[in-house]
Amino acid sequence: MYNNLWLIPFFPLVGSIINGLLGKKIKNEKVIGGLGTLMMFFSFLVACQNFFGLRASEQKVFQESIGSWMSVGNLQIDWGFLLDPLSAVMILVVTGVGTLIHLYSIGYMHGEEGFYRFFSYLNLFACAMLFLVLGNNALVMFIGWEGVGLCSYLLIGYYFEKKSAGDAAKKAFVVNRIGDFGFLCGLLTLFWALGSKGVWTMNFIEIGENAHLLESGGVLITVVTLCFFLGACGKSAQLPLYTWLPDAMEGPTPVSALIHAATMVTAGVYMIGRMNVLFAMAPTTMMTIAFVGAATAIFAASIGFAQNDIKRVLAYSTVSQLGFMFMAMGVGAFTAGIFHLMTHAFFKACLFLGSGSVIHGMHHAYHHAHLDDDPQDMRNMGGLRKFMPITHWTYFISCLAIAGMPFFSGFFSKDEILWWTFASTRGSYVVYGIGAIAACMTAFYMFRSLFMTFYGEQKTDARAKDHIPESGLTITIPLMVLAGLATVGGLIGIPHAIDIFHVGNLFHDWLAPVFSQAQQLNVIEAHGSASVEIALMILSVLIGLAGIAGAFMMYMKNPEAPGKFTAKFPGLHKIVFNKWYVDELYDFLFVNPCKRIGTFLWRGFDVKVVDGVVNGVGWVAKGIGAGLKYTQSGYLHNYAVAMVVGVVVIVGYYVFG
Amino acid sequence: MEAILFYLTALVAILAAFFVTKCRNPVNSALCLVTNFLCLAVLYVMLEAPFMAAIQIMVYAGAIMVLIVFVIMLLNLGTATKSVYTHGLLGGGVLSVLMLFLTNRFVANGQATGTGGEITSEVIQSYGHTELIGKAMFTDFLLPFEIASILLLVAIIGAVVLSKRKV
Amino acid sequence: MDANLVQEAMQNVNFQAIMPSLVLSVFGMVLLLVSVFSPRGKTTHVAWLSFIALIVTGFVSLNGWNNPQAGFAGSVVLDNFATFFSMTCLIAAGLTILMSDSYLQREGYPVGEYYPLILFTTAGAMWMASGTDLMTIFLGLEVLSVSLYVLAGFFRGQTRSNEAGLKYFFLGAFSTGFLLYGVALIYGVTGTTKIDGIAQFVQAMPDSTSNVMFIAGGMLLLTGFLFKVAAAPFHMWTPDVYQGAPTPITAFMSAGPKAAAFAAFIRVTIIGLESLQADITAVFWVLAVLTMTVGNFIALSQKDVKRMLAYSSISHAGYALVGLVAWNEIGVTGIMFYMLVYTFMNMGAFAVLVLVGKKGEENLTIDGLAGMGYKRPVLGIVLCIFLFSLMGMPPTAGFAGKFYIFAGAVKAGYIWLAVIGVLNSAVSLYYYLRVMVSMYFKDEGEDFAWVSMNTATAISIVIALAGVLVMGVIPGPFMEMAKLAGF
Amino acid sequence: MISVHHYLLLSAILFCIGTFGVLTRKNAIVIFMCIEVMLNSVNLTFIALSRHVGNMDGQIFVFFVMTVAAAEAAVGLALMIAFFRNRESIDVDDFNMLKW
Amino acid sequence: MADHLLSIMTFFPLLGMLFILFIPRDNDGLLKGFTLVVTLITFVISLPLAFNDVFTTSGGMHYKEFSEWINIDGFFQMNYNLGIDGISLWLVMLTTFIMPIAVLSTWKAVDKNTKGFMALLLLLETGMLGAFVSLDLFLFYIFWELMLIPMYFLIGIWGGKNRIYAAVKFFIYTAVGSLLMLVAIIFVYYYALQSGAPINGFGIQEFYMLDLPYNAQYWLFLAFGFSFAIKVPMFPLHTWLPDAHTEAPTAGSVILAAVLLKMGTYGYVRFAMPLFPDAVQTFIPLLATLSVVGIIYGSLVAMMQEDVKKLVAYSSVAHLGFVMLGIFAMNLQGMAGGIIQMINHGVSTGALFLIVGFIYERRHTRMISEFGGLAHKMPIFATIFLIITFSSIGLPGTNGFVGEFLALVGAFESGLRWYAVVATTGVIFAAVYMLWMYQRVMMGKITNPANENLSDLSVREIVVMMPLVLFVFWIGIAPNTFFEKMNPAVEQLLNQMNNNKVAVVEIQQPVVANLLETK
Repeated sequence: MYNNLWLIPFFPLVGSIINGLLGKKIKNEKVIGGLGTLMMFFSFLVACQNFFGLRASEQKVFQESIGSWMSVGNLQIDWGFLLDPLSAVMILVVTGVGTLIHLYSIGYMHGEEGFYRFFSYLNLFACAMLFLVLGNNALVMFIGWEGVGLCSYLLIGYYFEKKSAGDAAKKAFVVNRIGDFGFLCGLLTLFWALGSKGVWTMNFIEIGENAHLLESGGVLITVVTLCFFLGACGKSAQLPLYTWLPDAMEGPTPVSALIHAATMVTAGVYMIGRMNVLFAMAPTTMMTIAFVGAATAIFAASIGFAQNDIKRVLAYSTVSQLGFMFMAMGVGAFTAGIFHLMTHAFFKACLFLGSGSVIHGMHHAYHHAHLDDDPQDMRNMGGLRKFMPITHWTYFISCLAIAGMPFFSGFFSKDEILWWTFASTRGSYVVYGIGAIAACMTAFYMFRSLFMTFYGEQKTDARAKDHIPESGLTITIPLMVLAGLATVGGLIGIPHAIDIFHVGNLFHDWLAPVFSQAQQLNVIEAHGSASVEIALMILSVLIGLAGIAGAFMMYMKNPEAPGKFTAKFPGLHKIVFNKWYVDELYDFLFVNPCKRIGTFLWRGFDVKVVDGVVNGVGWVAKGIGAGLKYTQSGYLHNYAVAMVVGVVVIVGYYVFG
Repeated sequence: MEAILFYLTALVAILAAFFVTKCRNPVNSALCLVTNFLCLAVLYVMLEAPFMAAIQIMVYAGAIMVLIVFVIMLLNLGTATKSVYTHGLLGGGVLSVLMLFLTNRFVANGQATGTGGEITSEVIQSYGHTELIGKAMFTDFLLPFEIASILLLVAIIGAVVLSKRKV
Repeated sequence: MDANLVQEAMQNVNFQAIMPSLVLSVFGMVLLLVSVFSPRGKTTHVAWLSFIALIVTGFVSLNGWNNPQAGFAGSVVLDNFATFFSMTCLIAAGLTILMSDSYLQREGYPVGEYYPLILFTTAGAMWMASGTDLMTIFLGLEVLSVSLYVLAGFFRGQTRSNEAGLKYFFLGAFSTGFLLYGVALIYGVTGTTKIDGIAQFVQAMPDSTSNVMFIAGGMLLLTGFLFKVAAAPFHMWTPDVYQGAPTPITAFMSAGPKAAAFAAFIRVTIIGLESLQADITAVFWVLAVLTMTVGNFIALSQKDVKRMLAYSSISHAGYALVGLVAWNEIGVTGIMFYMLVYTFMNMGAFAVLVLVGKKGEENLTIDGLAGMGYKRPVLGIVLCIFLFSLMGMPPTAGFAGKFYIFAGAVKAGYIWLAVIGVLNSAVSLYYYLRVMVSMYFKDEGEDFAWVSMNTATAISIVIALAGVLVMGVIPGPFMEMAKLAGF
Repeated sequence: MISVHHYLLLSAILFCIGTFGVLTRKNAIVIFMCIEVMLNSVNLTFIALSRHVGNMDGQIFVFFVMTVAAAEAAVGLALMIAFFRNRESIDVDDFNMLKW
Repeated sequence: MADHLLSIMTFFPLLGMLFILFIPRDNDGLLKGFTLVVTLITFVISLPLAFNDVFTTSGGMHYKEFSEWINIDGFFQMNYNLGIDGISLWLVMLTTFIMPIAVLSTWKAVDKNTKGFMALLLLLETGMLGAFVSLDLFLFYIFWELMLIPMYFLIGIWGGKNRIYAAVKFFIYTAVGSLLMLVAIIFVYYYALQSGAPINGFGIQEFYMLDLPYNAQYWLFLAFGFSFAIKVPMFPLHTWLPDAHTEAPTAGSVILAAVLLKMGTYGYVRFAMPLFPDAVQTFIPLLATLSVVGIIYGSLVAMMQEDVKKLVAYSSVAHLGFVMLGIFAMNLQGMAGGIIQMINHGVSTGALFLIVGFIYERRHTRMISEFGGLAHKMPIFATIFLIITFSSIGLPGTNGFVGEFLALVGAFESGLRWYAVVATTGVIFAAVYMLWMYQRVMMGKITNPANENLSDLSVREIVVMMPLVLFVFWIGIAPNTFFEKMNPAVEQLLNQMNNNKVAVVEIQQPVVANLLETK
């Protein structure tokens, strides 16, 4: 029944290969884009089929292997896929959102020189992401893990002639690699640790079944999980490895939507969910995750305050939201984390696509007016809702969702997270507090972006002003679908406290087979009364409203306020505007020293010391030779003297010795 | 008597040898060398080797020295214009003294143990030294003798080849 | 004198035992006459005749293989050992003669006596190899040396040649003094100059090994041989003489006489002075190291190819000494094999140099070979092969030779000596490579005054090349031969 | 009584004097003469030992040493003449073209 | 035929070389074509090896050939002793596979003295193949040294500006090590001979069974290890490599990277480690440290290079660090990983050198600063370059990952955990320097007008690259093809090493005197 799992990544792969190899010849954008989208759609269909199959089935874990990958002694790695509730959700999100974004891209990328290349990469990305999600062992996951990194690299660097794009692509990959370093270390340690207990495996299910062999809360498991968490940090842009994500906005907007909002960046969360058994066993790690998540959430949000590039605001928002997810994972709210992952995929993809639509329009206008301004700068926008109503509305809905306004999807997921941070056995009020503030800040800067873009007076250059069109159908359809999902998507996870209609928390129930065991074994649960939960919900809605109100006050009512504010705290603004100088700090701490060390090792050590020794030996030998040759003075006497000395020494040694 | 003769001859031999190394004029050196050869001839006689003494005088003092003196004259080598010694005088001297210690040491401390041959004074006297030499040379040492002839031939060719003026 | 004396004398005579050298000497004398009666400046026929003489001698010599002959009251023996070295010397002489004719013509010394001298030298070398009496060895050595003095100074109009001859002569005569002194002392201690007589005496009187006169005599005797094989510190004549002497003679000196000297050396040390093994190996250990090191290091800084090869030949003497230090069967046969190999490779290299040299030989510098590999590709490759062989790179004969020698040393437990030896050959790589660098890697320099290729030299090169390659790829039979010839 | 050691000692002294000459003199012919002194001292050793030992081998050796000396004299002097013709000198310090 | 397959394969190129000597020197096309045909035929000859299932079932030596070569009674015996097992199999295949590619790469690059070039290439191939299939130490040594000579000339004659220095350095560096090994080889032989162990010439299989005392092993391993470490090259003996690589012509670099460097690692696997199993234990910490240092060091230095080729050369130092780390893990995963990584390095780095060669042919410079934006003009090239770059970085799904991962798995399983952790940082650095280089060369705008008119890869060049790209993915996705034939041999080797250990040896400082007392 589930033996068609492999088809899910296979379709995009085929699309990628066909487009990659033949795209240049095909040239026809409709064919190329259509093929890419269709492949995603097929894959979505298969995913759906599997999802519903799983739903209907009693058994919740299915594995499928299509062959052995590596078989060396006790290391046996299969090309294996795993279907369980968690991966089922993920494949739906990936293929569903993926399909929409493919569709969107047809319109958005219209006329690009590397159109075929883009679709090839995008399909390849989907393929890799599906590998990541579906892999039944850590290594297949890792193939996807690195594969999405590769595609992210390719797509960020899509406009490769732009230096900033190249830099960003490289940065993304390298920072991801730092995470991968952690992932590998964790994986290898785990493999060895389990192996030394007699179980040589990298299969997730087997890991889960045998995790009890390791000492719960022990050093080993803590190290392993911390290593994995480092991997997650890299991929999901958590502190301190988040810096690549904002830069990644150099890629085309659909890429930002798909990869850097909806799917790839959530891989870390997914991975923690996948290995929840291990993480549950390591409280220290969990706490670390929660705090890192919280810190990231508030930190990124603070930067989001001061950004003027619409995509960058969204990028920092993504970082911040990912922080929420990690917070959730850290306090043991695995379901909530995954839930937020999913809702986030909806509204953030929608936001990004909306911003893409705006940029597309602005670009069009500037192009029309032969201007060279930055189409992404919000300071040049304003009042766009007149020109792009659909975009505006979808954007608006998504903003509500992200701000956690009641009954939008974000509301359910975020509140569940906050509730868990507050009430979980692994939770902490500090984390809750930070989370709450971050939620407020989120509402503020999201609405700031909304107001700056769509409301107020239009600040666009006069020549371009009136040439901003609403985008075409391929763009607006995905927007609308996603906005719809952002609106209603949360309803599958209605918290118990407000479950008036007793539909139950569908999402929670669905994922229960994956997480409940770990949670029960390690006593991770949120305990508290429904009234407290409801109180907290109201509080968080109020917090969100406060954020919105703040944004309204500063950017609608009182447009001079931000200017005044910055004038009052120039230092603070500068720091925030420059993203806390983290990039510079990293340059100072890591990049430059590495370069310096590299240069030193090369020019100093390699050339001077090692080669110096080598050449020195040669030089000394030659020098000795050049010196010794003067013993060969050409004078007969010296030769005779040498002989006599030889005789005297040799004979003397025996005669006197 | 024998001792006095020995010491006297030895002294002269040593002095002559020393003056060979000392004389400014090569001709003088040559004459000293001849003196040295003659002293050795005396010693050969004392050692009951009259035939060797004879050829010492004939071959060495006669033939070789004449050749040397002839060449000195031919090349018209007068007294050396500068120093007769090279810059290595001191080193050479020291080395020679060391050599002297060395040689004295092994000559004095060593034993010439290979005694017991059949040629005693009586045999020499009864048989004759020349005869003995002749016998040895044409029985046991026939091959070296023949080789010596080749050696002389080679030397002659060499001398001719090297001193011809034109090809 | 009475008849029985004559009879006694004739009993000792065994012409079989000296047949090869006898044949060679007779040929030498005949050729002397031929050259005397030849028109002035015509020497080609003498050259070919002497080559034929060598071939005939070679066959005669081979006749003695596995057919040991002694004679002349134990002053000579024609055993395999002697035959092996004789063959080596004959090969060296043959190659020399082949490369000489055109060379002499070019240099303007077409003198017929040159060839008989080489034959006599070879005969001298054979006596050294087959002599079992120090007297025979000494006279053989002198025949060899005196001829070589002449040959080294053969270009009497060239100061360089004169100087080479004179230096060789003086130092040779000087070392002869030490050698003789050593012989005299040994004679005093043992009462004989026969090699096996010495050994027997010491066996009968083991005290002799602590008799300073005997030790001193032995050491002095060895210094004479060390001089001939150019071991440090008795090596200093080598570079000057090699550089100044006519190139074919240099080639010859580096191979034939050295082999002969080693032959006598081995016979004297291994048989005659066996009782002094401990002392001798200790000395030779040091000398071997010193010799290789001095040779290799000074060679690094040489510009003149001939001089560089002279230093390299010193270092090769050092390697050969390693075999003597080992003082075992492998070491000794190693030396024998190495000498044979060295004859081919070194003479081959010199043969190429003979071809590429300019008249007057003023500067056959390494830089002067620039671009030679392109102008004369075949010669270039051939020279490279010889150089690789000298380096000891497989699959050339040089490698097999070195392997043999170091195997002897390792087997005898002289591991550090072997290590020093191989490190030395690593040093040597540099200067051999420099020649190749010049030949191939540099742009063509000044023009060569090319001697047109001539058959004789070509033959010599081909023979040497064949030797180097055949003995490199299938060294077995040759090693086997050397082993049969060893003690 | 004069023993063989006296002779040996004498010849050793002569040998060293000869060596001294070789090591220090400039004139090639004188050096050659010094070598002859050395050879002669060896001859004396031989003959003394020959008497001491009691066989003729040593004396025969001396005979050949003389032969060799003669041969060397011929060749050596010829070489010197050849050199002199080119350089007008037989100072060994002038043998200095070949070095290093 | 099958009985002498290895001989035929090994000496076929030599035969070709002899034929080449009779081809007129100015007929470039014929020379190149002929060489290509010869190398292709050699490849075809070697193919039956790869398809023979005997390797999957048995880890021993197959296709054995034996005949006495030199036998001096009582002195020594050398045999012509060939054989191949799962370890050498793939290295042999790599060699025969890479040679036609190398030849093809010379099509335009070599225009002077083609005859010599081709002859040397073929000579080199014989040397390499011989070294991989020799089962006699002496024979191995001969082939080992034989490789030096053609490489020396390839670098020296057809190399870049600084070629003389590079060639001489290469030659002397490697020769120094191998000469010490020679002494060690002789010692092992005589030790075996004197101990009365049953030996068969210098046959390694018999030597494996020797019970060498620890003292001797210590020194012998030093000698062997030093020689191989130079060839690998391990830090800090690596400095010949950048020079040699940079100066060598493309084909030379390719072969150097793909095959010659493997001689060192192969030497460890085949000789140094199984022959001296106890000494290895002592040296593992040192060697593992050096490997790890090599990884980091090579990466850091590679990062700052201004010359593409030098960068690739330094990256080799890093890659081979992984190989060494894997090997020294001394377990199946590590060894197999190390060996597959050898192949990977051959494929990827070989390909990188080809790539460098392509741009060098077009622009006659290799300075990174001269390039930029090439992806515009050369999209196919950019794609292939990218694939190879990621293979070199070790992206999962490509070959590089499989090797590195297994090596690390092995290291983690053995006692080298901490080394492995440090080594893993190498994956970060690899990304840094490779991507930075790729960015500077291929991405951005074309700033240098000289790059405006570059042409994309020609059909020949694509043909050259395709097999390599194929193997990048083949090894990456289905490495079992290789493992199934390699593992039995590795297992056997490991068993042998374990069995042959002298129980538990107290690690003691070896005394020189003791060694010499074997006399």
